[in-house]
Formats: sequence, structure tokens, C-alpha cells
Amino acid sequence: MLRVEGLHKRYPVRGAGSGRHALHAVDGLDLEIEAGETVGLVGESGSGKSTAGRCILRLEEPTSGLIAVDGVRLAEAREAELRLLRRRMQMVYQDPLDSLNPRMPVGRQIAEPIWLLGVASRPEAERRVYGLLELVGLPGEVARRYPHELSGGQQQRVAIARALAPEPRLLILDEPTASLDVSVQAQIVRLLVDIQSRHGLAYLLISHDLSLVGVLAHRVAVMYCGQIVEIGNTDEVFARPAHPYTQALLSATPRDAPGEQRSRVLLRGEPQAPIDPPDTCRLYARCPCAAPACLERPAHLQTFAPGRAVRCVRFLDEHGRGVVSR
Amino acid sequence: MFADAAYLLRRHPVSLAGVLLLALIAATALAAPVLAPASPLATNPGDALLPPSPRHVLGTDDFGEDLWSRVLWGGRIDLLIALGAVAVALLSGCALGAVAGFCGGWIDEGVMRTMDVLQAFPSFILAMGVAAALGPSLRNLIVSVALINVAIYARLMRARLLVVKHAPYAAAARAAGNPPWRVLTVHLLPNCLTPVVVQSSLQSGWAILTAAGLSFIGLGVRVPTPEWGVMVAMGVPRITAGAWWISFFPGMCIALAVMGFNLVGDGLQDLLDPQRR
Amino acid sequence: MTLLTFVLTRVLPGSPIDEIAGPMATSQQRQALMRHYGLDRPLWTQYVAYLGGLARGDLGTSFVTSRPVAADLASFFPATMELTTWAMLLAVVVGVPLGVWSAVHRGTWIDHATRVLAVAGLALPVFWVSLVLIYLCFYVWHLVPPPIGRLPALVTPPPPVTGWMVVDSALARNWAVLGDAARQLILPVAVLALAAVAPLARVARTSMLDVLGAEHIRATRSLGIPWRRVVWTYALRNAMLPVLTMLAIVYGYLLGGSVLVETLFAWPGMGRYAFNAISGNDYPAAQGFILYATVVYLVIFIVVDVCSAILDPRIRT
Amino acid sequence: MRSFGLRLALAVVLALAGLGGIPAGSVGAPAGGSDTLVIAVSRDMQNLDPTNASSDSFTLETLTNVYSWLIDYKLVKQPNGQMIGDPNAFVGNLAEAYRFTDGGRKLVVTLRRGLEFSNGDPLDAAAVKFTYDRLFDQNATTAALTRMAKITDKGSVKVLDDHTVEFDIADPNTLVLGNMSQYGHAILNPRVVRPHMTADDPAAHEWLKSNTKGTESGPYLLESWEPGVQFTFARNPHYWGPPARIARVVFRIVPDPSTRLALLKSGNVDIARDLAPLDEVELMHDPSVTVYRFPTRITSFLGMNAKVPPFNNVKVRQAIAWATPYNTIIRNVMVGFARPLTSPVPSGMPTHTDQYFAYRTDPAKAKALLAEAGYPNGLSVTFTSRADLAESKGIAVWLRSGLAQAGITVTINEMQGAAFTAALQRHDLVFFHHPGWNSINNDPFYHLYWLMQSACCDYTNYANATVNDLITKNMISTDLKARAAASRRIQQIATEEAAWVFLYQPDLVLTTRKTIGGVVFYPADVRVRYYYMTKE
Amino acid sequence: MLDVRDLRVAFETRGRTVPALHGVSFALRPGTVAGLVGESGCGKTLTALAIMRLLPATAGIQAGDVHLNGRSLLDLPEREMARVRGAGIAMIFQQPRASLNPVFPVAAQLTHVLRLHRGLARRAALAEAEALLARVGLPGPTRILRAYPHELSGGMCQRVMIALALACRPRVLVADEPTTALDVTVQLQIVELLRALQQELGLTVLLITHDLGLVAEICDDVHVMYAGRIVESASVEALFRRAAHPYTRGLMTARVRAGGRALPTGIPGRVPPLGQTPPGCPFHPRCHLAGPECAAAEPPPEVVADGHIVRCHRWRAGVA
Repeated sequence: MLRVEGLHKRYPVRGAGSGRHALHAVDGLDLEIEAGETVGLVGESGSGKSTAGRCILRLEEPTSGLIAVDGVRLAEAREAELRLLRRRMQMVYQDPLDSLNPRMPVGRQIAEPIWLLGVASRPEAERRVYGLLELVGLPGEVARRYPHELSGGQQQRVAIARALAPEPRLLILDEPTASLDVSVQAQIVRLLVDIQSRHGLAYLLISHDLSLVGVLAHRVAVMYCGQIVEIGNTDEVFARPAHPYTQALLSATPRDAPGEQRSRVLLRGEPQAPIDPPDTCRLYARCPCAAPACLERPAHLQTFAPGRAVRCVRFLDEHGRGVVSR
Repeated sequence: MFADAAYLLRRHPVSLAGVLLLALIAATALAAPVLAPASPLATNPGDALLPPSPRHVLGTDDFGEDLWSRVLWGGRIDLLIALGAVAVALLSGCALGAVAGFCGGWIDEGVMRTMDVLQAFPSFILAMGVAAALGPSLRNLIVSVALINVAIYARLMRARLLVVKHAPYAAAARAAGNPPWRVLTVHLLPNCLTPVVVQSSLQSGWAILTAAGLSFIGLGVRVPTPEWGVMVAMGVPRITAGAWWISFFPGMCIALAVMGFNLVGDGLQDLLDPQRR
Repeated sequence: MTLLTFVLTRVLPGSPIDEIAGPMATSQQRQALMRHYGLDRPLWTQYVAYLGGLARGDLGTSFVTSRPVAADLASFFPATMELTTWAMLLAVVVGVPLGVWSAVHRGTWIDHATRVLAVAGLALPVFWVSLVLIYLCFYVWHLVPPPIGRLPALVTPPPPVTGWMVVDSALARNWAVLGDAARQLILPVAVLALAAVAPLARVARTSMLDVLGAEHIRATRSLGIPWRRVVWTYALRNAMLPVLTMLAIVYGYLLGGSVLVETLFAWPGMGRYAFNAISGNDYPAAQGFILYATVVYLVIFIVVDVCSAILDPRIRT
Repeated sequence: MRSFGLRLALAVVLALAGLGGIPAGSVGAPAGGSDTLVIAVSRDMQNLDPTNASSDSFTLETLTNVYSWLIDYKLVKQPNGQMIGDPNAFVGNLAEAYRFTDGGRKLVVTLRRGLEFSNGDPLDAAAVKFTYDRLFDQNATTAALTRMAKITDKGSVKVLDDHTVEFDIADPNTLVLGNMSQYGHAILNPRVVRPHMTADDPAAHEWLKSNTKGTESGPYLLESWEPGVQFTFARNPHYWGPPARIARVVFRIVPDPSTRLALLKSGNVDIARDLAPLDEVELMHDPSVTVYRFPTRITSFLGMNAKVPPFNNVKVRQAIAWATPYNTIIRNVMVGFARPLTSPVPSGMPTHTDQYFAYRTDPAKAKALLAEAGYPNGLSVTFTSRADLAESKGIAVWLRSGLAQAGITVTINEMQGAAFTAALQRHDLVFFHHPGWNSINNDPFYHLYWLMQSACCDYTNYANATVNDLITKNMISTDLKARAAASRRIQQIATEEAAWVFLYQPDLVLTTRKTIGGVVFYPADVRVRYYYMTKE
Repeated sequence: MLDVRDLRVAFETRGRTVPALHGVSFALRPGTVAGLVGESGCGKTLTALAIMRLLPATAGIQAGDVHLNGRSLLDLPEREMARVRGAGIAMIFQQPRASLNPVFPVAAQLTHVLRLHRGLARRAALAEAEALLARVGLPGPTRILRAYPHELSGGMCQRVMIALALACRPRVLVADEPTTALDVTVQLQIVELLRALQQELGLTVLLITHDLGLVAEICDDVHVMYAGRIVESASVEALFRRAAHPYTRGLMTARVRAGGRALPTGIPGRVPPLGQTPPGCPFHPRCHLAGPECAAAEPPPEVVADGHIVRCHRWRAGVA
């Protein structure tokens, strides 16, 4: 139902020396999401995953790329098309307090997308608010409150209610639990699963938390420096990560219990912003298994098993087969 | 709101004093027709330059006008100047700043460069030039004082807008289908006003001082308008001759009003910025 | 900038010619004068001519003083700069520690008292304070020399090098004149500084409060660095950044306020020159002054920027 | 890391040392020795070209003290012992003698022997000729005034020998000596001035605007001029007469009147100029200060534009003249330093009479006149005053409350100096205060011509056919009897028609320390001569 | 080593006294790592700041005592306390970049501490600073010394902060969420570094975190905080094997487990905001075991096993 092809987002940056430089925040993203499916987009901060989410919802204009919803291609977003897009897709943001207007009662904020996107009239929209609040497990009187009067969990529920208001088919969840307390995170996770099962929504889950993605996502795409480095069925990726970066991420997830032993893949240093990046492997400098071959060829995302693709020259060399994914 | 007031009372006795001071000045100004024993313009050749006495509580000036009555009526004009100048500056400055910050691009460039030019002049000198070009009158005085502050508000508004523009709720508002103008007016502007409010309280004080300064050099309102700055200016040549009361009392009024505004501004800053509580 | 200046001065009511020509001049004589000063030409040609002059460093000739504006400014500006700079320094020396002190003792009576003091300084009209202080300090108490400008009447000024009386007399090793010049400065500097202390103290206080609440101050304290050290070494340098910006703004305020102070202290500075130029419709003088003031103001901002960069490495990169 | 704190501490120490550490030793010290006069003046001089100078009073005072001309006013002792320059009696100055010949058609001037300019160059007939040639070539205000006295062009000035110059007068008249006894006729040094004459500036105007060096012929020379700070006179060693008693005169520019007052009271200056009248009254009680007051012939009036309604209506003008609070203005604004003006010709000028002046402050009469004029319910007018003149402000306020008694509502409009002057010269002002007109020639027709007939200075557009006719007929005439009759007739008409509201003739007030003597008053030009002054 | 007894801290806001810590007691065993775990707002950072006596101006210690090697810290004059800080107890913070002074280069900050605490001369301090930076695994220490904090990445800043803390040779290190603000891959590096340093230097560490995974990773003992109280203290093994407090168990089930498909359970309701702590056991409104006694009285500490203490009326019901 959502198809993203060749999504690029570049920001001009003023670098040292002369000439123009560009930050390739999102560098050729291809992604498909089926109805009712959850796709996890994982990566560290600066990997471009949030930018990708914002570009898909056209909160930012992508530099290039194609977005198609239900077969409707939205190359050039006009006002009417944008409305259509946003009726189908909505977003839940990381920090619920920041994503709610501090000076507007939450009821009005939930009603806004309904009548502004032309789903129903304004009075009707205001009636629907109570149903939505109930759906996310909040009492109706919350509608009159202001965001700062609510707890973090309640705020995120409001944000979810607002996202659900225009009855979208896809929710982009941008780190929906990252700023919440542990005990509340679980409530939100359960709520999201519950809503998906009841309404058949598709989720694009953007998160740095592999555990969360592991629980929620059917498929997972791992991003590094603006590119997807690995994509595949969640269970398979978690069981047999192909890309060293995925391996490192997985080994960085905390232990469940003391004494649990686990192989550790430690990356050196820290991620660099992808300014004028090379087309070879971007993890090279940090990769524990980097080899000279990694710099010889451009790294492409290649399918090596059904539903699995990876962007690692070494891995593909070792596992021989595979075709260029596009 | 009550909790805030109670807080102010306990933690900021100084700010509270400012509020009370302003309230007092505003109340006496409003009640001037009732309180003033004489018309502020009632001249009396025989009563010129009388020192304070029971008959003329604050004495009289060169024209035998009762200073107490003039000081009372002067409150009206000075508050009008302060509020008028701030209102004009605030409305135009905020509008410019909001448009510049929201639209960005060449509009932003154009507006902000103009503001740069305005701010490149020392403010009093600019006010002087504008007041001289427009000629002395209450309206022109307000315009001149306002003009030098437009840039402050425009900058403040733009800076604040650039912050909230990138807040997630701005994105959320757009995702909710708000057209740009609605994002700006309904979602962003209400969240930009705090620093502007604080600034306007501080600027009100400056406005009175600037206006008084302009009046002092003859570019302000005309005699015999009972404006504090003009009254001080009129009394200044009399100080060395011993008639200190003519400029002393209006001068005190200016000082008190400006202090009131500044203290309130300080208090607002503390009150509206939860971090500083 | 130049255009705005030009337009601003030309919309001033009245014409300089009447003042120059005197009351008995005939209309022919007026015409001749208009021609002489190029005022008969269309405004845009006047503007082009003005720009052309600017390019050659020629600011025109003042209608009133009948000297080149550039020469006038060269003699009037240093007086103002000297006055305002000393006032600025005094204000910094008093205001910043006051603000810091107030921040460190936040919420106590010390804080309240310094705030009231600072606010009161700002609230008093400069011209009013000037006059009261002249009356008291000079006339009644004889604490300061008469307010007749930069030097007593019969003192020969030192050879001008910088235009700063204090500096020039020091360069000329003329200590008597140095003393005279310094004494003349005391009162006007104090009056101007009084108004500048408040905003500086206020900014110093708020920025100090911000800095003291910052994580790195807590971290510094957690390393066992004594409190005083933390405040005056670690925190102050951070807190100085907003103070620096305010410094530039206050400087502008002082340049403006100097109009009033210069009049009362007979200070031969640009504030008075500007006032005379503006009220006398002396276009070249007013234009030249505004241009010069703007340049000075910009220079101050540049200096502040440089200082900020020295203080804050984040601005450098 | 420590360095910042250190630097700050250093700055504190330096600043404290710089400001507080120096003892205020010379505070309150008296002004210079008995050889030097220190004067606090309100503003700077402007353009010093004698033939085309700025009309600013300090500029003209300087010209009067550093230049000399051929003929000047005669010094006489008044009954009270005060020396004045008689405005109606003339003596040779640079001229040893002068005489009218040919029935008043020629003026022959004989120069003193051995005259020198301040640089030692000889001042002879050639210099006189040079001066008058330049004057006519330049064709500025002075030339116009000279032609007014019927000395019409360069050809009218002839050098007879090294010491004798002859002026042709086209029509004999009484204006010649008065018009010539002033700064515009300052004799210039051709050797100094000529090198500055260029094709662009044939009159060397640019140089003479700010320079006098070498061409001074008066008792003082302009020793230094620090713009905006001070200017200094020094005794001219080459002056023909006895040297000035005081060697140096320092003019210190102190813009604020109360500061000037404080300086005088504390003895830091010898003379303070332009004080507020109220301060002058107070100074009269100060034993260390002398307040000189001299009656002048300066005419200060309220102008009402006779071409603009409602002031084109004689009755309205008369109503305002009846409503004006004369005494209040003289008592409260001028604090008594003025005399009532009772005629367009000021008292002290020949033929002046107050017999036609009937106006008092009588609101009832004013109301009646207004009703006759068609304004039974009162009238609203706008009054323009000068923002930079204290007395103008005061008059506005008193006038406002005074006229209110007669049902006339006054809106006050203040204008800055330049704007006011411009509007005045354009005759745009409708109802205004003229701060004062001084006719340098003590001649009623000279005076009336400028204020009631000339294109430039008839600010009220007053035009009465009889008045104009009488001025034209008697201006150039030596028939004193006819002139006196005509002048009285004009005074009658203009007073009765309320051409202006006649306000007052201000006094010239000079406040000096008691130590200063030798103050001589020149009613004609109201300019102070420092030549005679002494200091104990 | 470090002994905290019945520490009570309250905020003074808007004229009201709002208690934030209701008697926190725990002790650190020398050479071990103790975790202080809890959700945001439970008072764990406040506890650390109270120990350091670096509470914000609006908060004050009402009662209790902190002993370092038997010496009471709360009674020390500020001068003495300044000496204890750094040399006795050092602290590292959650926001590595914000905890370094932005306007001084790393060298200045490090050498200043070294000269102050260890009395080193300028040159020696510089050499020692370089050695310290190398010790915390920063590549190119000379370059780092010249750098300003903003020129370093978050991980590098945290290493510098650790170096600063170590510069004083403290006995106790308080680490307040040292990895939370860092990228996942960098978190791992810092955890490894801390573990290595602790073992090598025999440091006693108080690790403040909300992340039970991190606790499992490096802690020996755990103290679980809720609403300004320690509700459970145990060794790590005991806690993960047999948590006694229903809140601790809730926290365990609320975790999203890596690799697992099971949905986390979580705890209903929310952490009570400051000043709105319910009477009795502060957790009882959210507790599935709560009974009438829970609302009535605050449960006293009970010993579950040796070194395992819990404050719950009904812990036996849960464990059973």
C-alpha cells in the first residue's frame, strides 16, 4: 500500500574549503509496506530514519524520489494530493509533549485533522473526539485539558488518537516510546498492537531500539548513514544478522539477566554525518571485519535470500549468490 | 493564575511592588479628572513658581499651573505614549518578524536586512531624526518611539518562530492538514508570545524615557500638554534657580513608572520561564 | 543605508538656505545659494553626487559650520567616543559584578536590593539626573570641576593624536592636562554609566543564573573545584557572552543618550552636532553623522563579535 | 583560565585609578587672570564672511570685534554715566574724517594715517576699493543694503588718493551712514584675500567663511577656533587705537542655560550670555554679579497673516490685540526685562509715538469685536511658536489661556528653528510669534520698509496702500519733517488696523562678575564690544 | 564505604515544601558496582546530587546522613565538602557534552583539576592529562587536549568526563545515566570502559540508570527506587532471579526483550508526580497485590534473604 522508491533528501552544508557540500540524510531509500504490516526502520541517531519518515509524509520535501500510496503516485505534492496523502498516512512523534500544541486543548487538536482533511464536518469531528479518546484508553474529559496537564503516557495516547483521527491506513511511528517511562512504554506498545489488530493498520516503526522493533515489526530495515544496509523478515534478521552493523546493534541490546553470555561485535568510534559520502561501504572505518575488498567496489543493497537483502560487499562475496535488487 | 499571583507575592516582593506601582499610576491617571483639583491647563499669572504648599501640593510651574493636577493628567499621556508606542511597535514588529520567520527566503532576507538597517542607528538618534522629520505632536512622538523598537520585536518574533517552526507540533499541525496560514496563526503565534510580552513590559519603560528625552530637546509633544517629559524639560532651567519642584515631581513620576514597568518585566520573565522559578 | 540616510534627512521640514541666506536675502540670492549648494537639482542627481563624494571620502560641507563634514566629525566623534567608552567601562566594572553577585545570591535581599538599585538607575531620566548632579556636585558641594566640556577653559589641549583627551595628554606626558581631562570626565561618565549599569547587571544576572544552572557547572563542582573558582572562572566566561551582545546594544544606547548629556555638560561631541544638524536642516552634516554613527556602531558590533569569538570557541568554527 | 579574572581585576583597578584617584584640585577656581575674559556662550559661530555672514548673533559679534569699518557710532555718556554708542550720531572709525558734498550726492572719506591690518599690511584706499569691489561683485545682502542707500555699484566708489575715497550717492538720503556702520563694510586685506579668489569662488567666500587671519582690522583678532568647544580673541597689536584692555577673550560654548548660570555664579566664567530671564532676576540679588540691562529697539510681535482668513479681517486682528495678555507676558515670560511695544516703530527710534496705541487686555471688547467680525461663538486658531526658544514657548502658553478668555481657542504648533525660519521666509505662517526684529539703521522708514513692504520680510503680508505709498515716498528723502509726519501716519494706520499684535521690546541683559567693568552698549546693533572692557 | 542513611530531601516550590526523597538508605560495598534503578522522577538523580551536596537551590536536605568512610558529609563546611568532591566522590553525568564547560579546551579543564587535587605542576599536569585521555581510550590525546567540547562527539565527551572524574583519583564514582544520551553502539563502548576501569582501579561505583539491562550488565547490587524511596535492595542475581517487590517485577515485565516476540506487560497507571505521592505504600494504586493495609501504612523494610531487603506488605504473596 505504501511504496517508496529512490527517496533522496540532501541538505546543503557549508563545509571547510570551497565548493558545495551536501549532507545525504536519506540516500536512495526503497521501501514497501503492505496493508496491516509493521515495518521497522532501525538505526542510530543521524542515520536518516526520521528524515525518511518525515519525507514520506511530505513534512519535508524530498530532493527526489517517488512515493506511492495505494498506487497513487505522489511525485509532485499539490495541496489536494497532500491532503489525500495525509488522510492515508499519519505520524506519531517521539516526544509527545513537543508534538502537541501547548496552547490548545487536546480535544481540538484531535478534531483538527478530521475536519481539516475533509473527513467530516467540524461539529462532527468534535463529536468523534470522544470515541477516539476512548479508543486510546483515555476518559472523555481529557478533551478539555491542555497537554502539560497530562502525563507522558496520556500525552502519547492523545498523539496516537490524533494520528488515528482521519482514519489513516498507515501510521508512521517515530520512536513512539523513546521518551516515556519504562512502565508506560509497555502500555503504549500494547495499545499500538491492539489498534493494529483491530483496525488493520500498517505501521512504519522508526526506532533505535532493536528490542522494540523485534517485538512489533514483521519486517525490519536497518539504516546506516542514510542508507538501508540490511532488510528482511524480523525473526530472520535477528537470528542471523548479515551486516556487521546489524550484528553490532544486536549485540548492543542490553542483557536480559545477569550472567547471560553473548558474542560482542564492538564498532570503533562513532557514526559520521554522511556529507558527500563515497559510494563504497560507509561503515568501513568502524567495521570490525573491514577488508581491503570493501573499498574496491560500491556497496549495493543486494538480495541474497528470499526477502533478505544486505549492503555488504564482504558478506555477499562470501555468500556468493544474489542479484542486484533493482 | 491565582497560584501565579500568590507565587509572585511570596517570591518576588520586588516585582509585586512593580505591579502595585503601575496599578497605582494607572489608577490615578484614570481618576485624574476626579482627583485633580484644577485643570492641568489652568494658567494663573499670579501663582507662578510657587513652592509646594497646602494649596498647591506639589507647587506650581512658570505658568501658575497646579503641578499636582498636571502630574495626574500627565500619567494619562505618558501611559498612552508607553502603551501606544509599544502596541504599534509590537504589532508591526511581530507581524514583520512572523512573516519573515515563517516565509523564509527572500522575504526573510528583505525584512531582516531592513531591520538591520533600522538597528544600525543608535536608537535615540534615529528617534530624533524621525521626530524631527515628522514634527512635534503626540502621534508623531508615539510613531518615532515605536519605530526604533520595531526591529526588536521583529527579531524576537522571528527567532522564536524559527524555534517553534521546527517543533514537532508544527509538523503535526501540518500533517493534520492545516494550511500554512493556519499553522502560523493558530499553532505557532500563540506559542511565540511569551518573550514578546516580557519585552513589551521592559520596552514600555524605555518608551517613556525616550519620549521624555525627545521632549527635553524639543522634539516631543508641545507645551503646555501635561506630559511628564515636557514638564521635566520645562523645569530643568529652574532647578539651579531653586525651583526644584517643577521637574522633580514629574521626574519622579517617570522614574517610578519606568521602574514599575521594568520590575513587572523582570517578574514576568521569571514567572513565564519555569526554569528560572 | 546611504539611501535611507539621504531620504531621512531630506524629509526634514524646512530648508537650510533660509538659515544661510539670512532674512533680508532676495529670492535671487536664495536661488544663487541653492545653485551653490546644488540643491536646485533633482533629488536623484543630488543623491548620485552625494554617493560620488562618498566614494572619494568627501562627506560634503556643512551648511551651518561651513566646514567639511568629515573634518567636523573627526573632531566631534572622539569626544563622544571617549565619553561613552569610559562610561561603558565603568558600567561594566560595576554592572557585571553586581549582576553576578545578584545571581549568586539569588532570591535573597541582596538580589532584590541590587535589582532595585539597577532598575532605579535605568529609570531615572538621564537629563534630569545630569542636572541634579551638576547642581549638587558642582554648584553646591564643589566636588567636580565646572561642566564646560573636555578641558577647563584656559587649558591648552594636547596635540591631537587619538582625539581622546586622556590618551593624548598621556602621550604628550602632560600630566596636569591628563588630570584636568579626567576630572572633566567624572560626572558625565558617571551619569551615562548609571543608565548603562542596569541592563548590563540584568543581563549578567540572568545569564549567570542560566550558566549556574547548567549541567557543566554542576559537573565542575562535582570535581571539587571551590565555589568561588567555579563562579568567577568557569561560569563567568560563559555568562559573558550575552553580556557582550548587550554591551553593543548599550553602547548604541549611550551614543544616543550622549545627545542629552553632551548638551548639559557642554561636551563638544557628536550628539550635539547631530542635534544641531537635524534641527538646522544641515543635510550634509546630518547625513555624514548618521553614516559615521552607523559605521561606528557596526565597528562596535564587529569588536563584540570578535570578543565573543575569543570567549566562545563555538562561534569560531 | 585565570587570566580572565585577572584581566577584569586589572580593569577595575585601572578604572578606579583613572576616575576616582585623581584629586579634584582646581575645582571652583576663578576664571583666568585679569588679562583674560572667559565667557560662556550658548552656541558656536557660523559663517564669518563679513559681506555674507550668517545672521547668528555670535558670528556677528565676532565680526564686530575683529573687523573695523570706515564710519561707526559715536560714543556718548548717558546721564546715568553709562557709555553708549549713539545710534544716530556717527564718527570716523578707520576714517579720520568724512563729509557729504554735492548736496549729499557724494561722501568723501579720509582714512587715518598708518593704518595696518593685523598682519602688518597697510590699510589704505586701495584696500577700501578692493573691499567695495568685492562687495558689489558678490552681490549678497550687504550689497543690497548698500544699494538701498543709493550707493549703487562699483563705479560709485572712487579712490581719490592713498587716503581718500569718494562714494557717489545717486539720491541724497538719510540711510547712508546707518547702513555703512556695520560689519558688512569691514575693510578686507587684499593681499590676504585675493589669493583665495578663484574662478569658482570669485569672492573668496569659502575662505572668509571660516578665516580672518591677516585681514583683521578691529581691536581683536581671532586667535583660535575649536568648533563646538571654544573660540578665542587676542588683542590686535596693529589696531589703530589704544590697545584693548583685556588681552584675551575666551568664548566657551556651553549649550545649557542653567549650566551657564552655575558657571557664572561660581565664578568659573566672567560673563554668561543668553540666560533665562528668570535666572537674571535672581542674579540681581547676587552680590558677586552685575546684571546690566539696556533697553533695545528690538521689535517682538505676534504676526497675523493678513492674506489668510480669519486674519484678513481687521476686526479679528483687533480682537486678538484686545485679548492678548500683554502684562502677563512681560511680567511672567520676560520677568520684566522688556518694555511694552506700542507701535510698529519701536520706542527709541526717531518719530516713535505711542499715542495711537489703545490696546489693553480686555476680553469683553475682544468678544464684541469678534462678534462684529462674524464670530459670535468664538474662533479656533493655530499659533506657531519656536520649539527652541523658551520665551516663544511661554508666550504660546499665556496667549492660549489669555485668548481663551475671549472665546478664542488656540492650538499650539511648535516648530524647530530651521523649519520655523523656512516657513517664516515663505510667509507661510498664519499666526506666530516673531522673536524679535532689530533694525540696525535707526531709521523708521528703513524699519517699516523691511517689516511692512519688502518681499522678504513682510512676514504677515500686511499690505495697506496708504502705508506702502508713504514708505516709498519717504524712504529716500532728506525732508525730515515730511518723513516724521509720514511715519506718524503709518504708525496710526498700522496700530489701529492691528497689523501685528505689538508685544514688547526686550532688554539686552548682560550678566557679568562684579570684577568686570567697561561695559558699553550699542543700541543700534545690540552687539557687545569687548574693546572697552576691564577686569580687576 | 559510602553509607546513605534515611536521606530526606524536599523541594521548596511556590512556598510549599514538597518532599521528594522519603528516607533513602543504602550502602555501597567497597569495590563493587551498585545500581540505583527507577523510572524518571523517582528521585535517583536527586539522591546522587544530595550525596554530592549539589542539589539545586530549590531543594534542600531535610534529614538523614551520608557517610564516606565513616565521615559524615552533610555536616562538612562547604570548603571541606569541595575537597571531598572529586577526591572522595566523583560524578559523571547523563549529558556528556553539556557537562563539559563549552568555552575552555579539554586541556584547561583537565589540568586545572589535576593541579588543584593532585598539586601537579603545569607541565606534569599536562602529561598526566594526556595519559588519562589515553587511559579512557581516546585516540590522539594531544589533539583532544587542544579541542573544545563542541568539537568532540558525544562519546568522546563522555570519555573526557570520565577522565576528569578519574583525574581526582576518587574512591567512589557516581555515574548518572552515563550512556542514556549516547548512540546504541557507543553506549556499549562506554559500558565496557566503565567496567574495565572499575575492575582495574577497584572503584566503588554507584550507577544510576533506568535500564535494567545495563544493571544486569555490570552491577553487583541493585537498589530499586520508587517515588523517593528504595523499595527493594538485592544482589543483581537475587533480583533478577527472584524480585520480591511487585514494582520491581512490573519493571521486569515491562521491558521489551530483545529477540523475544512476547509483548511487554507493563504497569498500569503512572508514576505519581512530585508531591502527589499517595499515602501508605506509594505503589499501592498501581499494584495488583494491593490490599487495605497497603493504603494505610508505609511498609517497613523486610529481609527476604541475606542482603535482600524489600518494602512491601504483601511481597510474600507475589513471590509465592
